[in-house]
Amino acid sequence: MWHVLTSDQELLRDTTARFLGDHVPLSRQRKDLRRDPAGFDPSYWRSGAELGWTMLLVGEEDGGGSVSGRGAVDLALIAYEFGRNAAPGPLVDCNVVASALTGHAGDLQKGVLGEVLTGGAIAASVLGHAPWQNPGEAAITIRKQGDDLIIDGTLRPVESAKQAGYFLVTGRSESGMTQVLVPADAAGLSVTGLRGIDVTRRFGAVSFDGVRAPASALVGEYGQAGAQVSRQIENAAVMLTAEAVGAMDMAFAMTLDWAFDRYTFGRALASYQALKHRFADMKSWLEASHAIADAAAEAVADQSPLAAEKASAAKSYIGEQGPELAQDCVQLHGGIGVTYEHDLHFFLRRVSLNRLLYGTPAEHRRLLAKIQIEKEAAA
Amino acid sequence: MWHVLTSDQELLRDTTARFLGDHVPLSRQRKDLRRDPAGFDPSYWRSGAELGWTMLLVGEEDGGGSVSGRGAVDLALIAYEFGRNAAPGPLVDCNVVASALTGHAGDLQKGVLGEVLTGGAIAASVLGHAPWQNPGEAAITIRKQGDDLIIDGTLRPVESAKQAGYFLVTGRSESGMTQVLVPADAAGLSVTGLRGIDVTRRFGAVSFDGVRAPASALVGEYGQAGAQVSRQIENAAVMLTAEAVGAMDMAFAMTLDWAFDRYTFGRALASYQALKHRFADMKSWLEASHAIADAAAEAVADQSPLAAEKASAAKSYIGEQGPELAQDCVQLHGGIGVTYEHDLHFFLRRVSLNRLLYGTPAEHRRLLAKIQIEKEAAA
Amino acid sequence: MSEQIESVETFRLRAREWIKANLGPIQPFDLTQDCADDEEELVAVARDRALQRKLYDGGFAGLCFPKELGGQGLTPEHNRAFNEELAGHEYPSRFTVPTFTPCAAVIMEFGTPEQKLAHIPAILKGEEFWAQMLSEPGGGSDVAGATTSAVRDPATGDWILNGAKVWTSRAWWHDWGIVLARTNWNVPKHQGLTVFLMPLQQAGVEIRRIERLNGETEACEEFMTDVRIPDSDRVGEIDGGWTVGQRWMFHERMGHNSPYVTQPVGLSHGRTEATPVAIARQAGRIDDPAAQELIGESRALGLVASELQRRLASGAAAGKGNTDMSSVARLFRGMANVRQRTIAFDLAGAGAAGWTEEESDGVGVQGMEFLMRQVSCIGGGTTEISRNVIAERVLGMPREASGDKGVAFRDVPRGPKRS
Amino acid sequence: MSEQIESVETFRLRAREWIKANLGPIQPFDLTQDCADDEEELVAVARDRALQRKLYDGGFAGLCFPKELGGQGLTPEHNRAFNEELAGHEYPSRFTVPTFTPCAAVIMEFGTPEQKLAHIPAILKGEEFWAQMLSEPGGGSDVAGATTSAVRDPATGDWILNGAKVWTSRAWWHDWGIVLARTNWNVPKHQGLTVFLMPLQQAGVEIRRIERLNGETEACEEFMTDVRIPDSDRVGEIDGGWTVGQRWMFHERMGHNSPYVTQPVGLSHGRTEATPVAIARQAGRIDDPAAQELIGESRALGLVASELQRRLASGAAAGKGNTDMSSVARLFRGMANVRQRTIAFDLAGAGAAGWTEEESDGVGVQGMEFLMRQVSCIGGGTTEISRNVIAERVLGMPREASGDKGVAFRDVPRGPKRS
Repeated sequence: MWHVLTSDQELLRDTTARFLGDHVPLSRQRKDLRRDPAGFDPSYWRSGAELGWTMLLVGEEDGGGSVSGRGAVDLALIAYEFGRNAAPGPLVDCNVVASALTGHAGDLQKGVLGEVLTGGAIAASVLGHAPWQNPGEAAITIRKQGDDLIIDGTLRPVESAKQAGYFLVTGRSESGMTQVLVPADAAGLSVTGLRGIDVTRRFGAVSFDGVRAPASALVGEYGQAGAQVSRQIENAAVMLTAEAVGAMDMAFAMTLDWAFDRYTFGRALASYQALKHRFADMKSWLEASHAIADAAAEAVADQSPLAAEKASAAKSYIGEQGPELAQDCVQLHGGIGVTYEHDLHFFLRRVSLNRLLYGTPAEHRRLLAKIQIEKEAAA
Repeated sequence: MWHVLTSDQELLRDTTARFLGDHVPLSRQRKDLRRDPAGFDPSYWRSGAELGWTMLLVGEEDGGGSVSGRGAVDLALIAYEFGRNAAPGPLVDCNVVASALTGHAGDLQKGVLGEVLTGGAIAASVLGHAPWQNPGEAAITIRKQGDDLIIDGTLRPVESAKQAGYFLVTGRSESGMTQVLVPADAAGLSVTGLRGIDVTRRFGAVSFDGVRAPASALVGEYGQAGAQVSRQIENAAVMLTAEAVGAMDMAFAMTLDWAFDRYTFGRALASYQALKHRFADMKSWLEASHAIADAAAEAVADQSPLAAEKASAAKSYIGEQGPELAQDCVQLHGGIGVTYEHDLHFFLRRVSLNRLLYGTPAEHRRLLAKIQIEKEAAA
Repeated sequence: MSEQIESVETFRLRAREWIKANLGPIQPFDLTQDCADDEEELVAVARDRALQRKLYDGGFAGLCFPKELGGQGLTPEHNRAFNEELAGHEYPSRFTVPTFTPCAAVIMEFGTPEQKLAHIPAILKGEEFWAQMLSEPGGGSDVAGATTSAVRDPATGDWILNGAKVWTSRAWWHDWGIVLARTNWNVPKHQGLTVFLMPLQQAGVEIRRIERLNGETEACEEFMTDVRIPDSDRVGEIDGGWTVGQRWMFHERMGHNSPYVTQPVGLSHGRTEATPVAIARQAGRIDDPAAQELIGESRALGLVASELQRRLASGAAAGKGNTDMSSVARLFRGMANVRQRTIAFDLAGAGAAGWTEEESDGVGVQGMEFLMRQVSCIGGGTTEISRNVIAERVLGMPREASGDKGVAFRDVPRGPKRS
Repeated sequence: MSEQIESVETFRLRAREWIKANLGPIQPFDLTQDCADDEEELVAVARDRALQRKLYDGGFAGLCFPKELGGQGLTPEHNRAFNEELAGHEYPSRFTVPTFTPCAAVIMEFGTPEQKLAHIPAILKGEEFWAQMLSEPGGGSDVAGATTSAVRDPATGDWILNGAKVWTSRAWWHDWGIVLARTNWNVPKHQGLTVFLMPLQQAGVEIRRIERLNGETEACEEFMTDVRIPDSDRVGEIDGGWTVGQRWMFHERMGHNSPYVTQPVGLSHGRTEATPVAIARQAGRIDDPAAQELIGESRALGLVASELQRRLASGAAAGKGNTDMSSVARLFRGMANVRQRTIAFDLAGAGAAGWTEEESDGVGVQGMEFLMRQVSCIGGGTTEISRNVIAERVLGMPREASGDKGVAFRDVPRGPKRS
């Protein structure tokens, strides 16, 4: 993360850090929260919303606002603390949906945005058609029937699917990518809970069987959602990579301590050159991850021409090196690294999960190639 | 290579090793051979043919024969020595063509085979359509016109293209993969010499502009050459990987010596744990490469059901790890490793080139996947 | 004792008949030893005791153990024939490792006549499950650096044991353990160790289950507080424990290949796993060339790994290379497994984030398998140790400096967090 | 000397006018310094001398060197403004590194008034090209382990130099060199070194070209035999060479960012290279998803590398981290380059095996680029050294034991193949 912050940003970050440390320490996650159906208390999420967790990508006219004028940067600071604490809660999805809804005139959209802003409701993104897919690969289709929209298909994983009150559904229509806002209790919509690799984050499979929504539930134009979906994915990439960097920092720090504290054959692990060189490699990955995560957040906040590329570079690089770093930390710990005797696994889970969400490294590399091919064709 | 050989095999191998050491030592390659248009003297190749270099895949009825009854295994022993000496000469292509021609009744085929067996002529394989390609990706097409065959297209790289008297051309016809034997002086055939990454092996681009051949020049049935091409590639993979293992052995051995001899900061390089661990990794790649190269040679010699898979496993694994090992050896040597002050680069060139010929690692992985997908569909 | 040994072929026929008449088909939990919960596991343990007793009563327990200790006094060839006949049949899988080897093997090699009589027949009758207690919390790869201490009570000659051991598989229902303990702190580390036999289910031994990140709890940690062990339960010389320990680890490496182990041939251990092809197909990526490259890479690694094993075996048979070459296989296997797990994870894509209760393999579980991937580079000696062995003992490179060579163990630096 | 310095903006306008009137457009050989053959290279060298003289005569040579030494006595800001105005124009590229920095910079910092007067004006007039002679054959990363010896002639006070240096870029046409030599073998290695100035083109210096595997011969090796150097050409204290050497290496690392260096901004060094997209297209693989993943990976690494540079610069500006953090960038850049070269090689496929004389980039040459790939992990300090620096100086891990600490240099183990 950044070497220099404004005092407002430091306040935002420190408040969240303190709050997470108080409410969802790893000791609590290890015991009760991991068995909690949602992974957190509703009051935790509402208090977080009061701290500003869901407002940073929302326009002031809608009741949102950032502390630095660069919402994605401020949000990255919060996500980083989520990573350091392996904290629960649908931070990514609620912000993605909030960013999609801000500026919309419709009553439904305004109402849901209001609930998400207060933390009173959870909204999840159902990315049934992604920019790295060919139309034929879309998991969800949306078509018109009279004035209504009909949604079909199944997607997994969807975060907090069992807890969500609303879904922002992205699907393929014959005119192109389309987004619709659907309440969780819509007829034909069903959710199956999943077991997952993170301890306190919950996922589900969401099925749409001829789910009907009015045209007023559209978010953006019918068939014209491509650009807004790309921006949502950029915002998600900023949060997911900032989280991952926080988790990598923690994993690395605890492994470095371990290397100094542990002695084998009468020498500290930290004195063995083969291990020293692996720490040096990890340090270079870690610094590089900080650098590209920060750059992505800035570019997305500023809507720079390189925003998509930097977001995809961050998502693919950190998606690859985050888990590699965490696995190296496991290796250096030995067997204890994959047990509940130690906290390392919380961070391994976080970076591994974040690698998968909103596009894997391979998928973001394909996106980068697409952009590069277009550029060089134009040049 | 094998831990145990018959005394006949040892004799074959040792004779070739001695011959190569006498005739094409690195000291000679470093000076005159690297500037020689062919990379070797015609007499060198004829003497090699007398030692048996081109006969091992040829049936006894055609004047060939092996020393152990397993021609591909015997040939692997020779190829291994080629690798250890970074020796010049079209060993792979002449044997591929010889294996394709043996057992054929046609006069042309018998004549060319005879010349290849004595080393009097060089024959090269022009793989204008490979099993890992879709038909649309074929570089060379072959079609019927009356009784004749018309060949079009360009392929590079082709080994010893400027020296070859004959080309075994593989192309796509509307009925499937087809092979035709064409003399180098055929009308419409042209060869452009290439500069290449190996010092003493020469390559060219071969172009066919409506080259006409009689039906009697077919090798195998028109449109039915798929299986024989696969077998030729398996044979090539055996030779190329055995060569690569020889080159890897040499690169590893000279780097290990270097590590014992060189002192930095008052200690032998060999005493630094970070380097020791890299040598251990290299040793594991080296042993694994020996193992799969040997297994591929045996399976191909025995026409075992796993021959294609083991050949592709060898080609892809060694194609990947051979250059990685050689590059690590360069790194451990420092700047001198990429100069003519040292012999390491001969082996780096050899493994890097062999990675590319007759299918890259990526291409052989796709072949392996194809086989695996078929197997699991059948199961 | 000069009686004639039954021929392998006669024995084989007799075994075949007995097995058909007495043993049912193999059960899934024979393969994985995984049970849904502790209750079910205790049922399986009881069934293994009964099965072992059945073998004993039928005259087929401990084929390579001597007759006077309840075994059959036969040869490894007889054992192999029996294992071949056992193929597809149920068997007492929980006795194989570590009870028969390394534990019974160590007692056979170093035990007193009284110790052998006390335990070998009991094991063969299915009455005693044995655990090996070698690793210690924080001990890492340095097994000989054990700090569990045994102090002699001058009054009785008994030993008083204090300390902790870890990674003991399923110790919570085992009966006995063999323990490596430190009896002399004033000599270098290899010279002050002693091995003891110890009942596990007693007041002074607290057994704690260790939960792995995937929810598995088979590994245990044992805390010993003033456990009294009579000198008659000492194995080998006082302070001669490293002599025992080295053979102990040899018997451990033998594992399921030990002649003491009775189990059907052709077992495929572990759960049946989804293949890369199946994962790619389920993820809808079977036609993607990038996915195909991953499938092919995984397949190639599998072929290379088994050919490497074959090469090392043939090298050993030909007297080429030294025994430390096995570290090459260990290193390769660890790294190849890590790569194969990662490939499966990549093939599964976003689907690896979660799975339903019903799915036991396929795309979903690749996430959890990925989280556990380093286990193949840690368990049974880390890949770091294998790299040291290869560099130093295979390639002959200089040994690492150590802080414990020739130093009285009490003076060996042990770092801020260890006593 | 209290005269007023010209404002940067006035200077900029004056420079702009002069450059337009006097300098032509930038030439390809300004960028790569590559010439078709030696003859052509000597023509380029003569042209650089003339260009440097033109700058001198125009009053624009050595902007940050003092006026009394032939420079302009201006500030780094003036130099930056001049470099900006120089964009797109020809310039004497062969003077930048190593002549201006580290060589002239070292003379400025440690030279006597006489040495400065003898050489700085000559350099600024284009009369002297300087080489740095630091590395030695077999010396590897241990620069302070130099064994080139300088022995004092008691009769004359001159020094007699014997030994060899290596990796000296294009030494064959350079005029002078600065040399690190050993003057005392009875003290630890850092305490017995001395730096000298030495004319390169003389009988006692044999210069040999080193051919790289790609045919390039810019690197040289110099063998010194009884080269006589007057004590007046000694730089810094006798046996104080490491003090000079450390600053020497600092000035070397500054490279093209040094205020002593005049060159147009916006230079893209090295040859123009085919992009991954261009290579994939030429290889017919642009629509292959696996090729696209490689293209994307290469692009991502490029973006990450430049953001890492930016982060480290901002960290340094904010006073976070120490100066050794630059090793993080060095390590990352080396590894990223290796990966990018390998990606290009993979995208090229079999076509990388050969190329025609006419092709200067594209698929064919990726083979040779691949063979040279480790250069990015060797040149300018190996990645192994950078890993040591990161571990020990950034992360504070224990230093490696060394065999030369506190030992008289003559007693330091140097192995079987070195004297």
